[in-house]
Order: sequence, then C-alpha cells, then structure tokens
Amino acid sequence: MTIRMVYFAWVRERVGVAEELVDPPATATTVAALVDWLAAESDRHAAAFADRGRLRAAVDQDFVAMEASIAGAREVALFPPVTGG
Amino acid sequence: MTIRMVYFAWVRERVGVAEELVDPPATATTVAALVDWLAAESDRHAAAFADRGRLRAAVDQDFVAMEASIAGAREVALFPPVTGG
Amino acid sequence: MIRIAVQRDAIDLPAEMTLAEAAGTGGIATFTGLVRADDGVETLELEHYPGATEAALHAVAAGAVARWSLSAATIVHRVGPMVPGDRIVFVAAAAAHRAAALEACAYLIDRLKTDAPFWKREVRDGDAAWVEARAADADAAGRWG
Amino acid sequence: MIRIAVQRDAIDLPAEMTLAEAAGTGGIATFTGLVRADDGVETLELEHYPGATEAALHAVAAGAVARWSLSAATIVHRVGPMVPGDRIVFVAAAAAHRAAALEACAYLIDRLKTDAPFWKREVRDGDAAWVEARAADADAAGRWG
Repeated sequence: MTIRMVYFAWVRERVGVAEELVDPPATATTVAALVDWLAAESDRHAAAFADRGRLRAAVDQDFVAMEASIAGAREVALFPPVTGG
Repeated sequence: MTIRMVYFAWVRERVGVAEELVDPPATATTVAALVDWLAAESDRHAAAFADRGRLRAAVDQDFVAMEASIAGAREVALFPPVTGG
Repeated sequence: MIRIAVQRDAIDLPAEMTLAEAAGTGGIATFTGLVRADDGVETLELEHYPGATEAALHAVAAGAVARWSLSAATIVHRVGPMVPGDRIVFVAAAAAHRAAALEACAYLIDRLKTDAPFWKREVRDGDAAWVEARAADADAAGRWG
Repeated sequence: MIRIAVQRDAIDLPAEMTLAEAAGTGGIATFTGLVRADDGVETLELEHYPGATEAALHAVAAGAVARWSLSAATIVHRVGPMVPGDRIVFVAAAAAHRAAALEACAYLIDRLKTDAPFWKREVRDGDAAWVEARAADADAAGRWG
C-alpha cells in the first residue's frame, strides 16, 4: 500500500522534503507504527521524529491520535503542534 | 436656590419641556423630595413622574439614587432607565 | 489611548479600526451594534444627555483600560435618527493577548448599556415608542462586579 | 452564512465587515490578530496544510453557527510572509443578540488556535525560529467542551 507522506514546519525541515511516497510493511497498522518504521529507515526521519511527544498527525486530512489506524489511508501528515491565529 | 431641571425621553415629552429653572423650597433636600414637590406643582409633572419606579436621576451629571442629596446642585436630570448600545 | 465619540454622523468603521490598530498590540476585539432590520422598525432615534454621556463613556473605557491593561479602548455611539442596518455603536479593545481584548470588549458594551444616558425611540408604521430597558442588560453589566 | 478564506493577500477588514454586516442582524463581534510590533520580530511566516486548513476552519465556524444560532461566521487567515502590524487573522460572529456574538467570537479564535493546521516561524536578527505551541491555547480551547 503506497501512502503519501506530507510534512510541515520543523518536521518538514528535518525530513528534508515536503512530501514523499512510501510503502510501509503490512505490519505498520497505526500512525505510531508508521513513524517507527520511517525512523528506522533513515537518519533524517529518525531526527525529525525523535521527540514523539511533539509530533502530531492527520490521516487523509483528519487530525488523529498516534494510535489511529492507517488502514486504507492515502495521505498521512506529520507536523508539530499547531500555532495559528 | 435655583436649579436647572433637564428631562429626557418620555419624561421630557410628558413634562412638555426639555429644561426649566425651578426654585424648590429648602425642605426639598433630596431628589425624591424635589420630584414630589414638582409633581405637586403641575399636572404635567405629576403625570411625568407618576411611576417613580421607572424614574432615574443625575445630579450635576452624576447618576444618583433618588435618596441622594441635592444640596448645592446646579443641575438635576430626570429620565427613564437608559437604553443605549 | 481612549477614544470616545458621540456623533450624528455614520460610524466610519474602517477609520475606527485603523485608530485602534495603531496602538500596535497583538489583538483587537470589537463589537458593532446595528439597527435591526428584521422587526419592522422604520427609524430609530437616539436621544442622549450631552456632556454626561461622554463622561459616562469615558469612565467605562477608563475602567476597562485599567482592569485589562489595554493599549486602546474605543467607544463610538451614534445619536439622532437612524435606519435599519445603520451602526448604532462600535466598541473596540486592544491588548497584547486575546483573552484580555475579548473580555474587555464584552465589558465595554455591557457597561455602556447600563451606565450611559442614551434613550432609543422606535418608529413602526408611523407610531413612535420608547424602548423599554431590559433586565438582561442590568444582569450582563452586573457580572463585572 | 459561513465565510472561510486562507490567503496570501492582506486581510481587507472593511470588506470583511461589510460581508458580515450584510447578514443584517443585531450585533457583530470581531477579533483581529496582528503581528506584534513590540518584541523584535522582523518577519513572520505562516505555513499551513492546504485543504485540511480550510476544512478545519469550516468545522470551527459551523460549530459556532450551530451552537449560537449565528447569522454569519467569518474566519480569514493569512499565510506566507508578514511584517509587524499586519493582520494575521480576522474572525467575526453575527447574531441577533450581543452575548451570542461575543461568545461565538471568542470560540472562533480559541478553537482555530488549536484546531487549524497553521505553523508560525519568526525571524529576528536574521535567525528564523518556529513558534512553540502554548499550553494556554489548549486550555482556552478546552473551556468550550
């Protein structure tokens, strides 16, 4: 299953790209598992995701908890806590 | 002691004038006593002040209770509860 | 900066906002009251107590500036005849943080409703009637202690 | 009427007020956030999540319209580079009564702070730094349940 990853703010800067297509293993069934898999794949991802407590996620543009399922997901976004307004 | 009376809204309409100069007796020491004296002086004043509960006052442009003193007052205003904003 | 105006002219909202923003702080909360267009009123007339009105509005604004450390407080109130859709009143509170601006804005409009000597008369079908004071306004002002 | 805009252009406050007032109800409460001019920031950059941002803002506005029976809710948020004094955000709530407009306005700005995917980066002395989220913002949003 191919997923489009999108990154924002310092997560984007640390990963080094704004978007990428990834093919996680079937065992990565949650956002948290996807993050763990990506962190193991490259040092840049590992650095970007080092502080899991400051990481937030959206699946197909809906904000979700890290334990949320990614079954059927087409787009997963990772980013810091928001600071608009 | 001459006092300038000023009236607003339906109090003004019922009294029939916006302002007048009056010379209350020395025994009229409060706004309430002044109102009673004026009401006894003419039917128009009596009609304007008939519902004392809906009457509000200011002495020299400061809002006051009906029991407030008018000692030294130069201007006394009588009007309905305010409805601005 | 405190700005108080009681005027017969229409309220120039862009100009008032520019003045409030010139204080240069983080947030500006405003409230604008309009003559309601939905209840059959043809004209609304606002009478006031010249001199006493401005003093009362200044006291309300100064109270808000002191309580919330505002950088700017504005109260503009129109008097005379108006038609539905016209702005009756505009208040603004500018502060470094939004909670202060928002609370102070509510305070300004709540307080002026009970503390400033204005009286509204509505004309419907050619008949004029003075608007009755609302107990809810006294309650709203009372919550500020 | 719900109006949502996420734009690189400056926020045209008079035009936004005209739209909100066109709903024709009694009161309009607004909040405008400015880039602060007092803490050394030279430029502020706003990044967002296109698509998700608009959906999040629409959900915030729709929630306010339902909860307070608003006749209009507006959220306009700027993105891209800004300088001190620029308007970052403008929200407006129009309702028949002022308490509803004022509360809904506070809700709109509190909620968008936590629910909409925007990120601020400040440049001071040529150094850029991402702004940290404030716990106070989560608290402010949380009070609405």
